Amino acid sequence: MATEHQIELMESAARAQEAGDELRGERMIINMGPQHPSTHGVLRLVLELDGEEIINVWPDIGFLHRGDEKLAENMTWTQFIPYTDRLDYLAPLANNVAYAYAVEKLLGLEVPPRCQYIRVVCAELARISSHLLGIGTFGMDVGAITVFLYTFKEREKIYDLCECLCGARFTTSYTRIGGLANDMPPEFLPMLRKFLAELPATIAEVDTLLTRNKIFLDRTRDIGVLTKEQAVDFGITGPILRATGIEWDLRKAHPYGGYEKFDFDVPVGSVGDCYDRYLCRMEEMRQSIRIIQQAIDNMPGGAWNAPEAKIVLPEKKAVLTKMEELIHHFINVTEGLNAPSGEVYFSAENPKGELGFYIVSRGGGTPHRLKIRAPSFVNLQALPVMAKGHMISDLVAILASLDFVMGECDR
Amino acid sequence: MLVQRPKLTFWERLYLPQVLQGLWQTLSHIPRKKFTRQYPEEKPPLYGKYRGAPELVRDPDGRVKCVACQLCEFVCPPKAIRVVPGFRKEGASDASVEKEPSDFIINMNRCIFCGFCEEVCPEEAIFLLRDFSVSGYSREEMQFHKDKLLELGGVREDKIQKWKNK
Amino acid sequence: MEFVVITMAKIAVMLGVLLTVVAYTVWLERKVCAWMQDRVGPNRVGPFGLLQPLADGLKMMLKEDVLPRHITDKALYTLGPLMAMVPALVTAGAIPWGSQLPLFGRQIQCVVANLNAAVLVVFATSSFAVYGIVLAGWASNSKYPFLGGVRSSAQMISYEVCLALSVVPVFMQIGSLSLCHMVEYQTHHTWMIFMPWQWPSFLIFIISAFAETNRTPFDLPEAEQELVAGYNTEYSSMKFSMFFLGEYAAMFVMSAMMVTLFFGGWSLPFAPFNRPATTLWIGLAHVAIFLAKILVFLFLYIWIRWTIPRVRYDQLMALGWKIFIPLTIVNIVFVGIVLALWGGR
Amino acid sequence: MTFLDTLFWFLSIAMLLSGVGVIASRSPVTSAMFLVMLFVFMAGLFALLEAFFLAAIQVLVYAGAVMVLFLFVIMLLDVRASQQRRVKLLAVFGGVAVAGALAWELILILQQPVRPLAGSDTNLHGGLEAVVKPLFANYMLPFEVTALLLLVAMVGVVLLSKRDME
Repeated sequence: MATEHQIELMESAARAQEAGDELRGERMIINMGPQHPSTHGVLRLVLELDGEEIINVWPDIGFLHRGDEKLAENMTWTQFIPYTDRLDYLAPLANNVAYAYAVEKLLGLEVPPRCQYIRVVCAELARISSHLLGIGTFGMDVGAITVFLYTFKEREKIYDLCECLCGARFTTSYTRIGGLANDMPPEFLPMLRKFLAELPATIAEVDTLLTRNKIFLDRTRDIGVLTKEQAVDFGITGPILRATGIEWDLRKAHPYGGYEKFDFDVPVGSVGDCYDRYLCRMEEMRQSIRIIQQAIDNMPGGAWNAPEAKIVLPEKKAVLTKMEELIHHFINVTEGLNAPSGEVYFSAENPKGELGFYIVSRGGGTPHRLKIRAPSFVNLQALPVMAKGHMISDLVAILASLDFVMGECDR
Repeated sequence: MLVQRPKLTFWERLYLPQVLQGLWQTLSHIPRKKFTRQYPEEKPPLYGKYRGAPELVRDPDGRVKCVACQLCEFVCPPKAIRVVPGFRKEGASDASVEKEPSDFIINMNRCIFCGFCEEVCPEEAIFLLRDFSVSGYSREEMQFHKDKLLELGGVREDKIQKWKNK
Repeated sequence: MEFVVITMAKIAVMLGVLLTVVAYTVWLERKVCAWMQDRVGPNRVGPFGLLQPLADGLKMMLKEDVLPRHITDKALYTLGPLMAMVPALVTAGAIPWGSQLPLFGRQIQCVVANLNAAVLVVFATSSFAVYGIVLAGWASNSKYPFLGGVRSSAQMISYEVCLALSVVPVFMQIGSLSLCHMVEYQTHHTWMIFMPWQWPSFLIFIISAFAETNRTPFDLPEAEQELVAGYNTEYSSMKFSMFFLGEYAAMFVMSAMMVTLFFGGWSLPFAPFNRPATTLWIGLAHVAIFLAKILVFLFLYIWIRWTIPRVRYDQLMALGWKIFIPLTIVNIVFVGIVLALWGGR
Repeated sequence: MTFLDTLFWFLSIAMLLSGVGVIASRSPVTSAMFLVMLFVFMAGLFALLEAFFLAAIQVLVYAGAVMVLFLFVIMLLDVRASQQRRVKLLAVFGGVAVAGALAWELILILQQPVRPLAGSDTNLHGGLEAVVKPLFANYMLPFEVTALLLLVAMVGVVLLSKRDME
């Protein structure tokens, strides 16, 4: 990622080169974003064009920087949860889950199975929601606007589910350290079953409109190819990595949160172009349906919070009536849970890739340092390599297939 | 599991069959039931325990439940709440509670509706109720003071009645 | 003098009808796309949002006309939208809207200018629309509009050739360039679309027409995901709406050409709709039939737009030059052979 | 003066003014646009002569295709450089000489009595057949030779422009 100064340097270098050999035609430096319909947020790209062909791309990031990592140092572990909503704001539930597991790893805490299963449902719902948006905007960026509306219709139902589960559609803040904010409400499971029954129809609709459509294939096949080696070198994760043919899914590779109990496949591509990324996302949605189905069929009963009075807030009824719980409650909120000192790294397979939290704790209620490894940030690095030599129209397709979120990239 | 890249048949390579299928797909949507909601006339259904605007409640006796412990002020991640503690009136029926907020301000511009205040309140005095269209013309108007919050919150049933017998 | 008065009246009526239809095409576009996407579409202004075009027009007129400071050539900047809109309106004058209207004891032809080279006039006039886009792109003095303008001029020049060549077989069969003769021929024989050897011509014509009017899947000049809004990025207020009107008017004219060339114009293949009108009511019915047929094509335009993705610029040019132009020439030879063997005339 | 006369004078004067515009305007784009206007007015004159075919072709080929390509090239060039052109003495003399020769030629022609056209018996209305018949019947060979020549030129241009790519 280039700084302002570097971009200026590169611009002037390009101008000098341009003046050097006039016969090769004029190069054009064009700004794409931060306000552009297909940079999906506030990403600025400085493009060097020869006609419509892209000679160079310099992504300029940071327009959505809010200092989340610094903010974390000034609040308790629990208070940071709403901030994780705003990382990958297209899959807030998955971020909540990843953060909770990260802190629990620091604490050495195991959550009860019901909590694990609900968290699996959350993470997979978030995955479906994020991929629906990714595919919808992909369709829109190559010109098929109706696809976008069809997938958004389905996302709306996911938002209803989120609302039912945790009380908010977008900023869920659902998990707590050692558990969840609340148990599943009784009307949630029927709603979820209905949604799972309806979703394949929409996926099939998108299939009809895009998968075998020659125009779509022309726009995406062999566009923005990333080889296995390049992907590994850049540290790319998620569907983009898997589209290159590397079967690397943290849910399988380092199972966490009970994923080892579920039966699902990891889709991988063969070429690593935009089309493979699209296919991988489509298949991942189908696999997520399978996972959620298994989770709700085998949903364990019992507690949904770890029985740790010093970590999890006591039940409200007890707080209102018993002295000891009231004291715990106050200490827990004001001082935060007492974490041991140490360093842990936990990463989860988020819709966009590996979302990691590197926590440095010096004990006490707040993190000493919290580093977020955001998949969008890492994945976006590969853009210049992928875009070189393609046309502007291809760049749009590549951007859409990267499916990044600036909230997470800039943090 | 390798995702299959389709091999297009001769006809599919001529663009037409998929375009025709797509056309049929979109056409079949025309008579379908519309998904959108005509908002101001048609209110959205709110599922589950919806987290709307945070508001203060009274118990069935009309007593302000908040005891100004300031736990919500402490926990609020965006620091939207400010509690000005005060004392209850001498000799009043709820005088045993001792404290109450002399003012309670929620800056609705900052509130992120996370629900932490409700979660930590040891008195069940603040709730995120179902108001989702909080709006105003000025920043001042968006500072909700105690009276407004109490008015919005109304009366809430209290099964435990913690202070009844103290 | 009488000729001038009648022609003026015809022009006034034609423009009135044309602009109304164009305005409601915008409404139709919004409504149909909404239905296809499980939405409702405009429904606030008037019943079913029917007054929406009026509201839009009013809004456009009241909007501030922003003139960005980097625009140096204001005359050309203003000329752009005019050049985009006017040709489409002029073209409509060469197309027979109906047979004739017996009015005030006269037989009034339902065509503003009955030219014997009408088809060429249509192509010649509509080829002017490209100037609008090129000038807009250039005079905006800004990079995205410029790319849009360059794309569009290349696209329109390419597809004009296909468009003109693809209808040659139709004239070979009829032996006239007059659109009125076209319709007459089709009322006597059968519609061109029912003659299988004309199907390739029709297919190429309709696809080229999509490209010529810059509609999806060929809406590259204004591809909003790539070039923001292409050539009209810097435009606002009435100037912007002129581009809008121009696009829809061009759609209308192309639909009218398809109807006239291949679908029998104002006629239906049974009496009393297959011969020039004798009473006023039948004359008006002919106009209505013509407009109804056009509506079908406008619907097709909209329908396709909201279904399929957009092709890439180089793919579009390759399609035009490497596939369609050779195909049209082969098609001309093919139809020539068919007509020579079986005697089309 | 009849209606047609008025139209003739209007078109002629407008055409001449456009011609002046072509050489007088600073910006090449404006020049090109004046040239387009000139073509349109010229087509109008053809139409007055009831040569609709010629008029349509004039617009279609010159205004619709050739000038668009011109404009295309001008747009891609650096306009500022050509705006700062200076008047060269040689060019002025050459121009004046050519203009004088043209005027002299015109005067000579106009002094001749008006002769009927070669094929004046054919119906000139629309002029389509009048243009096409001689072209494909009497002058078939020159016509085809011209076509071949153009093709050769086109291939040559493609070859030349492709050369740097190797």
